[in-house]
Amino acid sequence: MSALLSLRSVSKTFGGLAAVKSLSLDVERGAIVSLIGPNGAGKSTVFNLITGIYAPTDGTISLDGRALNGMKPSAVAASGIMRTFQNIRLFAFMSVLDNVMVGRHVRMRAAVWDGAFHTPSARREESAVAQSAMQLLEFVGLRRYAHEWARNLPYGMQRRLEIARALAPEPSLLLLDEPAAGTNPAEKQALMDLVTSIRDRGVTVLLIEHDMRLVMGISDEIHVLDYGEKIAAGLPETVRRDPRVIEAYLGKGA
Amino acid sequence: MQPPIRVRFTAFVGAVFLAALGSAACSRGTGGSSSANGGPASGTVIKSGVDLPLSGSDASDGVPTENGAKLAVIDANKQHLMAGYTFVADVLDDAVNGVHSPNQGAKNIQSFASDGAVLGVVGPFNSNVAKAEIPLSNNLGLALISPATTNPDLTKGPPALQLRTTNPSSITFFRVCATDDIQGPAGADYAGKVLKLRRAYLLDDNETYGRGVSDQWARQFIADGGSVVGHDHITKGQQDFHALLTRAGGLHPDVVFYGGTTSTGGGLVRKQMADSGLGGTAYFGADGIRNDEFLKVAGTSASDVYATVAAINADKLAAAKTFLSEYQDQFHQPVGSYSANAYAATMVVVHAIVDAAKAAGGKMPDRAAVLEKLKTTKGFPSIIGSFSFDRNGDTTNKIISIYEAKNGAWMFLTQQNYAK
Amino acid sequence: MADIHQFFQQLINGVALGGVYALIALGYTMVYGIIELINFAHGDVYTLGSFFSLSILGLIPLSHIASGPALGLIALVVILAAALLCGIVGVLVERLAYRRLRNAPRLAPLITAIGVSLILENIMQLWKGNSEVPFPQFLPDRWHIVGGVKFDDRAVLVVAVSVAFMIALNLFVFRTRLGKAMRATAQDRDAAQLMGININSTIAWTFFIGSALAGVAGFISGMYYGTTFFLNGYQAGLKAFTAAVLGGIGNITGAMLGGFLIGIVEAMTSQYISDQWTSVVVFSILILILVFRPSGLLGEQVPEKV
Amino acid sequence: MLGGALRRRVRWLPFGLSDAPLSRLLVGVAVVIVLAMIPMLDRNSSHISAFADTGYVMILAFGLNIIVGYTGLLALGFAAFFAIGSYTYAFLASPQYGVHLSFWPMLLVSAAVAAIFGLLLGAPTLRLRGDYLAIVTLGFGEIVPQVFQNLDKYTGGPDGIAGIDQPRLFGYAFGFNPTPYYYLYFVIIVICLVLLNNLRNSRVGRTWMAIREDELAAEHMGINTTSAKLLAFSLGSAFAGVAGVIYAAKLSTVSPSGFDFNTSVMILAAIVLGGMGNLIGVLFGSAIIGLLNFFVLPQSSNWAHSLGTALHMDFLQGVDLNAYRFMIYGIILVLVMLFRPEGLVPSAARRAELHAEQEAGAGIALQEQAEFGADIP
Repeated sequence: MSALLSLRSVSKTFGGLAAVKSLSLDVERGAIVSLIGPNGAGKSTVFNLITGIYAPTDGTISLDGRALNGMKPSAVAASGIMRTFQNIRLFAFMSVLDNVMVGRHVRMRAAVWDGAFHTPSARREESAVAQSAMQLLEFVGLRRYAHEWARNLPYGMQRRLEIARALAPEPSLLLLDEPAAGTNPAEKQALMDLVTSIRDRGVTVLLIEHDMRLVMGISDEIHVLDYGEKIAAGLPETVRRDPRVIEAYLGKGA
Repeated sequence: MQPPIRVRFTAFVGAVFLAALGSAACSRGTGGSSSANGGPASGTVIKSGVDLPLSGSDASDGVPTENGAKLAVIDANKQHLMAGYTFVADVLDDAVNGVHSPNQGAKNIQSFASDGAVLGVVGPFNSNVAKAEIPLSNNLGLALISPATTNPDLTKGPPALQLRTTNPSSITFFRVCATDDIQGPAGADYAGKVLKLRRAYLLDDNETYGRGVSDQWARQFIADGGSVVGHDHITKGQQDFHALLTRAGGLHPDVVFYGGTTSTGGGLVRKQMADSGLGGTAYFGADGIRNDEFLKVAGTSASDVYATVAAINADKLAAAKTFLSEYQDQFHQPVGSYSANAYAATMVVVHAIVDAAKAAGGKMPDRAAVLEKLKTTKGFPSIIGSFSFDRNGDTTNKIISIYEAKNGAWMFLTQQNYAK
Repeated sequence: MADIHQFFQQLINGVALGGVYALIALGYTMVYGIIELINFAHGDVYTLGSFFSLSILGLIPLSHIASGPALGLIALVVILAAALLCGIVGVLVERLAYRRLRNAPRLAPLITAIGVSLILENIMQLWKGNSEVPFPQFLPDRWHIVGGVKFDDRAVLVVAVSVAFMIALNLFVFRTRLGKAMRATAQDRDAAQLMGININSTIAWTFFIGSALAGVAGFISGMYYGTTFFLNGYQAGLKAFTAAVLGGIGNITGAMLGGFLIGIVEAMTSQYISDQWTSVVVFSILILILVFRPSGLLGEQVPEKV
Repeated sequence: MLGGALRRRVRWLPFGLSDAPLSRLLVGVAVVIVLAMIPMLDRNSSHISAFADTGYVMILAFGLNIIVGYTGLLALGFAAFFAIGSYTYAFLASPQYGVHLSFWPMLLVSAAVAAIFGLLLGAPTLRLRGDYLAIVTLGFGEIVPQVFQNLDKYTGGPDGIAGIDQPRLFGYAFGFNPTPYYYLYFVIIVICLVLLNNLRNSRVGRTWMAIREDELAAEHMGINTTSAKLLAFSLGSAFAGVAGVIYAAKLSTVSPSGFDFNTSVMILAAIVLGGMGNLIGVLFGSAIIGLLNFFVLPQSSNWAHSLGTALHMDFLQGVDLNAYRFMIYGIILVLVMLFRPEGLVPSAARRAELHAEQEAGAGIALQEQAEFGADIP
């Protein structure tokens, strides 16, 4: 069985600076794969390449065998890849429920006149989407805040809302960009459980994370980037013991 | 559990609408405008609407004209033309941002029409405003008597017919001034035959009046043996004419004709001619620039400037002596080109109302009756001479006077009656 | 031959008009460079400059002064006074209307700026009325003919004054400490603050200088046209803004270049196309530049942060 | 019990009206009845005319609100689309070309023409940054009236087009009587309100607001932001087209000077004052601006003049508050942006309802926040 997402010798240079150098990477269906590395290693650039913010200078990116190169972010999302952002980007002055419903828009069909006249089909669609959104909020534990403004949620909940929003269109691949940043230990544990149960729903997860305990605890596979290059990959235990990884994180002579 | 705030909001919505309603109801009947009448109002009020440009650059045309109309109302009340009734001039400004506006004129006519006490309107001053107002006055059956609009298309031929959208056969627009098919040629004759000018460059503001009068002027100028070296339009609100006038300078005219008003650029053009090498070239215009605003804006450049006016010079008329002295006493400012015309126009309306009332047995007449009386005006004696309205609503009294700006003042040169 | 003369004659008209636009454009560009705000009220500060000049001239018994040098001195004093007053207005506007909104969503200060513009216009209307106000013509009317092309002292004055102030501004921005602080703040406000630069006073100075230049433009345009009008700043401001965009907004040299180019475009449109279409041509240039080359002629493309 | 009944929804109502609780429907119906009675209570037709003219401010504000309030695109030359709508009607229903099409279909035709121009302007420019877009639209707003002014052979130049046809309905001619126009505006505004409220709570409405809140995130949610923005732009312009037709018909004349920057500012002031993105707010804002513009200021000048006559104070005769109405708009724009950026009518109702449904002490720090995008009661 071929990998769900595969990057083949992907490079990205900004001016003369190589942010990602000839990176190849496979994410198997149903796995939790982590991308780690020190700050500035190019992890977020990889996400931006996958989601279409940047076009790769070289190489190919494909989902389920279909090339994503040159697609706009909205087209990438429509093809089944959803993401969260390192610095949370919610729709602040919209309700929690509306945020999740926007996530589902790719799969909705109602046009302007449907919306304006509340046609029966639009109404059915609307209530079905609202219902599934409520279920997702239940899933991430935010159901009771469904009608609150997104911006009024505390930080940890905003992280979870972003995840719920990304899950709304039932993506095949979910990209999580440092979901544990700024959360406390209890929240971290809950987050680990959440990510595992997302995988159990059949969504493949690609994760950027700094928190080693979390990464080691849930990943099926880990890829380590340093200066835009992959320096190690494999099972958590293998990566943990890799001398190049230790060097990259702790510096030479450590 | 009822959320209290919703109740408050509902109450708020209700309160605001009630307040709006209340204010509407309370202010009913206060739609009166600035008014002038001799002494305290007594008896029933009959209004003559006055629609003129009264602010900005156009005020120097509009205000003296307004004064003329107000004076007529004062005199009419003094003469007790109609027992039990008082005449009031209901004045509205049709200038927006200091320039006459057809839209505002149309709005003003609608507000006059909505006031049952308004039986006729004196105005407007500008032909393009009249063009917007005539279809309304035609539809509403409200008489419009202009002291100063000179474009012939407002009353004559197919273009005029087109303006009478509702009742093509009924005339509701009258005027007491001559028209540009006379004013233009009269000016051109003076420029060609008296001043011996040969090469004319034409500039107009592209409005009904400006375009019309410059075309009429040019036709006669060519007929008199002159030539037109160029004809351009300017844009309202424009400040910089250097480039345009430089181009005109390259055509070597010996006279620049400006068709338009001071408010659309007549003064600025004259002022900037000097900067573009046209300082020594004569400047010719029509009644749109024969005002004090032109002298103010053009400053030291206001010489070698000629302008026609489609009305008689009241200073020369014995019948206007009392008018002139009363005007001075009342307003302490010089009369304008059309002050006397406005006085006459207002008097025509007032007398039409009085005659219609007599016919109705002393009751307040309706607008249709006033209109009928106006249509049949014959040999009406006025301070600008006796006149009738022809079948188009034009005065039979067609006088053009010519002025020259010299040392910061307008000097009267000559006048002639073109009535056949 | 005549055609060539016409061309150069129009070039002079265009350069004179362009000098006014360039001076106004500098204020737009400096303010935009430092706080990314299109200071919509800037055009009205320019008109305010001509109104201030008018009032100051009214205090001077011009008819009693005959000699050339004395008149030149008066001109200089009036320019500086108008610049100072406009500068103060600019600083006040920034302090009262814009500072609170420095970190608000972008549209908020832009809407405020439109409001300030309307308020300034109406204050001028209250002050001098809503018709053309004549400007005293106290400089002698002297004509020069160079190679068949005629121009008078006022055209020389406009070009000389605008160029002189542009040179002064360049020296100021690139040679003085405050100029450096302004450039640093424009680059990165937070970093500049960390380096010990007082952001508030730097921004206030930017407004002061930009508005003072608009004041200078107000004076010279009053001298050049001989009249002024309370709504003049709206169109002139938009055209100067077009100039700033054409040159590359945020770029001081670009603003000057853009100003002269727009002035010349206007004059040439008037000569070779039609005077009626000058505004349409200028605003079409604005739209085309923004759509196809938002960085302008001299600006650099700045990618938006993701 | 009564509270419960009032909160119940009436299932059989069409057009999404059933989504609102009974209490709100009752308030709505009451307001509609009161407003519908105004022409019977106040028989001064110049007042009715002023109220009717407020209607076009409202329709324009609805349109601009889609663009600025919902989608967050600052359009400064909105009057251009108003002009395009007016002139479209003027060309096809006046002596200008001798064409006299019926008023009613022209409402849709002008809306479509304005929408097409919205698309033409929007397609190349909507990818521009916010303030650049503002300036491009401003430039467009300058160009359109100039073009109408300069193409005098076709448009009547600065004089515009006079003698525009007026609507007839089942043989009844509207003429220059303001009352039928009042009701026409009234009906159209009520329809707009219902449809816009539906739209706001639909997929399209949420898409617009998502773009306003965070365009990049919206893009990553699979939203084609370009086409959503184009839709907002052209739909908003279509409202201006509709307003233009009624405006031109009621006044029976159009001229370029009626569509300058000041008109755009008036509409912007209306939505800023009421609260951008909030339908009821926009309605209130445009009502206040419209009444100020057509009713209060003209009247107040008269009051000042009458007072001047009565007290023999000549300076009061010269007072013309109308000329200073843009001073008032300017002050409104500045004060609202500085002190109350959410506008006058934040939707307290919706928030109150939400709070009532939450258990006390839910652990959320509620801040008093500006409420863009609030709901209609």
